[in-house]
Amino acid sequence: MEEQFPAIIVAVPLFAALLVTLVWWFDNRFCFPIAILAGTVSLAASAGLLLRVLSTGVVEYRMGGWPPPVGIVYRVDHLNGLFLVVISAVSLLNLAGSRTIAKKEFGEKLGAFYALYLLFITGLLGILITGDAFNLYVLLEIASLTGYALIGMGRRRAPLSSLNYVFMGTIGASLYLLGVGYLYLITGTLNMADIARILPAILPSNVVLLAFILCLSGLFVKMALFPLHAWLPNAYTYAPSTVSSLVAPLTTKVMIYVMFRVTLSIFTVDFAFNSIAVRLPLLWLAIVAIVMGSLLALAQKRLKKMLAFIIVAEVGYMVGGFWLGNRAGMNGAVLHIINDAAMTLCVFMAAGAIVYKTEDDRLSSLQGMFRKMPVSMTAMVVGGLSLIGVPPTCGFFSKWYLISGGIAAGQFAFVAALIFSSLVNTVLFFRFFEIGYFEPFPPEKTRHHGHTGYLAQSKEMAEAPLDVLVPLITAAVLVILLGLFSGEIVTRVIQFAIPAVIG
Amino acid sequence: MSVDNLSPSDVAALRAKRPALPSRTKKSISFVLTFLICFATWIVLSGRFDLFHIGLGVIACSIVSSLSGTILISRRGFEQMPRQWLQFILYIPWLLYQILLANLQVTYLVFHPRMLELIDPRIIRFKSRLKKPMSLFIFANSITLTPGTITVYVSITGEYTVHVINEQAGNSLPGEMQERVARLMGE
Amino acid sequence: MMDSFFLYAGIYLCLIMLLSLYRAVFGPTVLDRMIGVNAIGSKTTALLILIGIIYQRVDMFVDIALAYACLNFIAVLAASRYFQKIKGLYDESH
Amino acid sequence: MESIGDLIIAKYNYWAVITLLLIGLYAMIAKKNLVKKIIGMNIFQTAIILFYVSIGSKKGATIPIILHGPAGSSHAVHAADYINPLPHVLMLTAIVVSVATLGVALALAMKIYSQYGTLEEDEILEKIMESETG
Amino acid sequence: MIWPLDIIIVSMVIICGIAAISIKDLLGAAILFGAYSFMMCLLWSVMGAVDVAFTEASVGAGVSTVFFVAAVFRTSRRSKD
Amino acid sequence: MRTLGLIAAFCLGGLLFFISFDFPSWGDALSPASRHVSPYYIEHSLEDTSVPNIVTAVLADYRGFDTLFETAVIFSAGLACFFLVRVSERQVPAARFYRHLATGITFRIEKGGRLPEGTGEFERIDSLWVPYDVIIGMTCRLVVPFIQLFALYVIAHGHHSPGGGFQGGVIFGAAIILFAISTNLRRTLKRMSERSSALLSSLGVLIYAGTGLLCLFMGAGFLNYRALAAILGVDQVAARSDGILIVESGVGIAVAAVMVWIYYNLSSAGKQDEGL
Amino acid sequence: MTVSAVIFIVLGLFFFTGGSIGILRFPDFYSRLHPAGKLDSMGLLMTMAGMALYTLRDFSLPAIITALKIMLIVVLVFITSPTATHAILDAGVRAGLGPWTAPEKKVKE
Repeated sequence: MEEQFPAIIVAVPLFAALLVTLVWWFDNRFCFPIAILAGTVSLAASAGLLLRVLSTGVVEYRMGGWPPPVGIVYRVDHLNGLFLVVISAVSLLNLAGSRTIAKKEFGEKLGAFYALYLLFITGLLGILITGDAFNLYVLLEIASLTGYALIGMGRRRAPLSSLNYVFMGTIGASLYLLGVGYLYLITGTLNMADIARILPAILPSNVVLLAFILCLSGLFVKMALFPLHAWLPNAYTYAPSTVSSLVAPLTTKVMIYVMFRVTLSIFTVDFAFNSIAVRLPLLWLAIVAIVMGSLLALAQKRLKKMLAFIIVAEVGYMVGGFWLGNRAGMNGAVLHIINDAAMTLCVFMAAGAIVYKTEDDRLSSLQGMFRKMPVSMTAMVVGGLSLIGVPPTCGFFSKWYLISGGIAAGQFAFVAALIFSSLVNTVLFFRFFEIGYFEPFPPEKTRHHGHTGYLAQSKEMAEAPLDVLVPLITAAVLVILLGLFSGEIVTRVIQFAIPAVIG
Repeated sequence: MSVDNLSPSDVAALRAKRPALPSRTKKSISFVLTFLICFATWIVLSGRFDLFHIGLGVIACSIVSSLSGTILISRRGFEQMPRQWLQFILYIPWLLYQILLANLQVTYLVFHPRMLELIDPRIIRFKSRLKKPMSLFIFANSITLTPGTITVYVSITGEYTVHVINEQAGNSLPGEMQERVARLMGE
Repeated sequence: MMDSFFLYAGIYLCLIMLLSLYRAVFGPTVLDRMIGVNAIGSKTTALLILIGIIYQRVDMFVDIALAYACLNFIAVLAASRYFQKIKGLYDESH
Repeated sequence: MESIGDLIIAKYNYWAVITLLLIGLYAMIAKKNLVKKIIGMNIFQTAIILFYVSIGSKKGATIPIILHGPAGSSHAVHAADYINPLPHVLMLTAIVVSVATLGVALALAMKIYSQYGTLEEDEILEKIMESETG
Repeated sequence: MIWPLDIIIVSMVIICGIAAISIKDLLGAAILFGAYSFMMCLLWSVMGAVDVAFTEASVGAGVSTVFFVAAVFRTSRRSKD
Repeated sequence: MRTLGLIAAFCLGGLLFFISFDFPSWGDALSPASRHVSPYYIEHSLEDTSVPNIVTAVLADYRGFDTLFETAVIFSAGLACFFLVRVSERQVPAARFYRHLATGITFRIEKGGRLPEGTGEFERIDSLWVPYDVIIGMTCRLVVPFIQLFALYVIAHGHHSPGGGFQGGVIFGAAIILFAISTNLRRTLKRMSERSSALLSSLGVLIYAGTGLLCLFMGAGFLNYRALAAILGVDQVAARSDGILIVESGVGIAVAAVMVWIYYNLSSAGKQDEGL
Repeated sequence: MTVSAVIFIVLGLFFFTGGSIGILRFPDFYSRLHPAGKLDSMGLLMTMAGMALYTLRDFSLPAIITALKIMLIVVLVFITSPTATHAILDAGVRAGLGPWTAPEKKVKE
């Protein structure tokens, strides 16, 4: 059975999604257990796969039994083995916490929600695991399509933002597809390893350069790097809370992984870092993204929108760390993907819990929130500290790697941008903590524009239900644990994930 | 338009024409007939006569007949069918001849340099004596295919609204064609 | 010889399609566009078979043409249904 | 020495791809109506499909369906006789994806219409501004 | 591939595409988009991609135009550009 | 912003244009694309799978995994449309129109009034009612079964001629949509309810994924149809051919059901009582 | 047989030409439907018959089946084309488009 793990990781959530759709028309109650079961199986299979990769090296799985250039092949190495575990764990955690909130948000369409959720996970896990450039596109589309639907169910501006996301997402995916087409034109194959084998022989070639540009710009649209980020903030802000805590930690991270994969495994390190002069421009793009993301986050008045702009800045961290082109920077980028997934999950889940109770996410309406929802706010504090980069949390360690990488590469602008962004995050979160902890309760009836829910007026403790809180606490603990064990992760796994060429 | 609404007596007449056969028999007869028609079509489409493909054909035809057997054949009077089909085959050559005439006339109009003087489009209305929906349908489509006339609307009671390209094209309606259609459908 | 005949027939058919396309693109009302597109559809059916003959694989192309003949009028029916439900033409002049 | 005519014949398909790409992008960026944007998105996707199919075409080859049935498989099949089937397969998938995206985009447009009563982007933004300030 | 046919059809595809996005009536745009996919179908059969042509024929003629018309029916026909 | 986007788009176009001179020319039989992998498909598909249509062989077998997700994409589109636009039935309907069958009198029943459903004397009519059109109705009655048969033919003969599950499924769906256009949505819903279209769409993908999982449990890899030989009692090449047929029929079912489902939701704006 | 095929196809192309020019020349959309509805289906019949004959030049079972399929297309078109014509015309009437009438005085002026 162990040989079949790569197939099981993807096939089980897909199968469960179909099963949920079948069962849901007869009974609503089975959806959640099936989804949890599928998530658990998939997590277990990814963990097993990672262990296997750690002991034996790269695992290859042939779909339909056809050898690589002819058929589709799944290829798991240290990089995506690690990400598989992280992504499936994050999605499972969020799934576990979604039960009550989803029931409130989707009501009768609960089954459809879980089916779309599982399909989304299927798509992301497939993107991580596949070794075929076109298969990646199909899986990308399945993840995006379900993402559009999930985001579009939110309130107010959600449909419009989702439609904008559809347009931008389609442009991004199509540009990626066009890039793959250029590669196919020049090499005649779609298998990533095969392309990487053929490419050095035909370099230098304008077609390859253009393919590189197209693929990367498509992925930049998808990952919302700064000038192309327009779709992200609104989409994440207005999405339902269970959805934003699913989409926000995962989509951009997976896209950054795809950038890693495309650059390292298709275009080869030598081409991307040495032959063409894209390293520095992309680094500067990342720096601009960090600065602008932070500045824009500063201007926001809503909690979720602020978090969304922080994500825009974080994308800059990872892209910049990658294009530093040295080992420390790349370590930091990979580690930051994992850490960022964990801490964005933490803050968005906490925000979801808060919004679930107060139905308002204006920063100004969070007065006295620490006394009303102590657990959620504590989790929020942990996540916030991690986003700032305070030592025991995981955010500190990846930032440390990134900064040391920046210093080693002599890119002090990048270092400065990182520090600036950390400062801005400090300001943001301490403003938030101040509102939540120190500001007195609003006197009744004087809050302007305020939502007059029953909770807003009472001073009682009103925490979110237990099945929301337990995953939330787990996520917060995970943020700290990842920080404590980050050295382990780097030396055991990430070291091997980065090609030896990079010094 | 006035033809939109049916008068009560028309509806009563329509209701009186409910099928005489019990519905189950009707269903099975239409299943079998649809199956036969479908299977003949399948053989033309498929062009493969090994057992596997014939088997597939049987499955496909059963699916189609069970899904939409009642769509294709839902009128009463199965016993008239063979005669009608024979009549229909006899009707086709005449129709083709009319179509050819129509085309020559329209082509003449199209290429005529002073075409605008020759045409005088107008909409005419008349009531036909045909009753069955099938004969109404055949008559309407025949009108469309024959010289200078296009059916605009047919009400279920047999009132035709026809667009004619010039006056003499409208003069021939309902005329011979209606008789032929009536003979064809046994009315 | 026959090949070039069919090729020229195909080109001629394409040119005729261009005429219908004029009506489809510049037709003053939507209905004129529908006429144009409908006419293009029937020519497409013929052209598909012609291409099949040029490739000398008619048996493969005939299925596409058949699908075309079946489905060509669905769009027209849907559009006319639109007019039956919502009466009135939209004035395109502004 | 290639003449310009030969060059055009050899490359015009790729130029058509570029034209269609630009038409699609133009519609998606410059048009304000959401349905127009959706049409532009579809044109954009078809342009890429056209690109792939152009890669696959081969001079003097026939369509990728082997001429003789399974019984006559004794005679060898030459790769040069048949058009490259792989881009066709990929593009079938891409067409399916574009239909799926079309469906979802239209559903979203419909939801937006029921919310704001218009499909023009600037009018929608105006309404949003009104509702947020007032 | 038959390039003389191909070049005419390609130009018609481009004409259809431009027309489909520049018509002010959304129903007309939907119908012209149908014509656009007719042309695409032809183009693909000219290039020998029969399966793609078949798919485009069934999708373009059968389904996507109907979806457009249905969506326009449920929303509005008005378009400012 | 808009002009900036346009400038970027045209820069992209120019770049693409200039790079196109480096391409191998159109239809070149010696371009890399047609020399590396594709000859394998052309030369071996017949002996590997006994399917003459190479596209079908590659689609459903060599790259069957892509096709599984293509079907999943379609399925999720159907689900997404449902998720986005479907309005709950429990909402009290606005004014409805009924016609008394015997007299032809049309009633308008206001919101909250008692609805004469189930008496058999009344027929619900659309608020934008159009009279029964004999010509369109008869044509559709004649043509719909034929189109359905043709769709099944396309699915079944995907091995030998162009076509296959997706095309056949779309045509089948179009036939049902045609029926809905020619009559009305409620009559179509009686023949194929929303629930059955949802169930069928997920069942179709389930057939595909289930075949894959069956192969996995039989000991071969995911979607390796060779494992089906033991179940079907045929040799391995024929098992691949049969596996392709099974998978294609799954795709056909899924696609047809999803197309109908999307049409239901789009044409009725999610209310599923009055359509186009 | 080839000669008759060629004659049929040429005739069909002639009708198609007539249809297209008619669509361009006629004054209003009601009268445009006359060439569109009739000449196109006739042109299709002719070309299809020609091509079916051409397919039949090597007389074998697959060729007969193919020719039958081609004629099946014609049958389908002869059912659906008048319906489509009628549907468009009906749409026009419901949309309230007035039919064009001959402006006899204007022509004389």
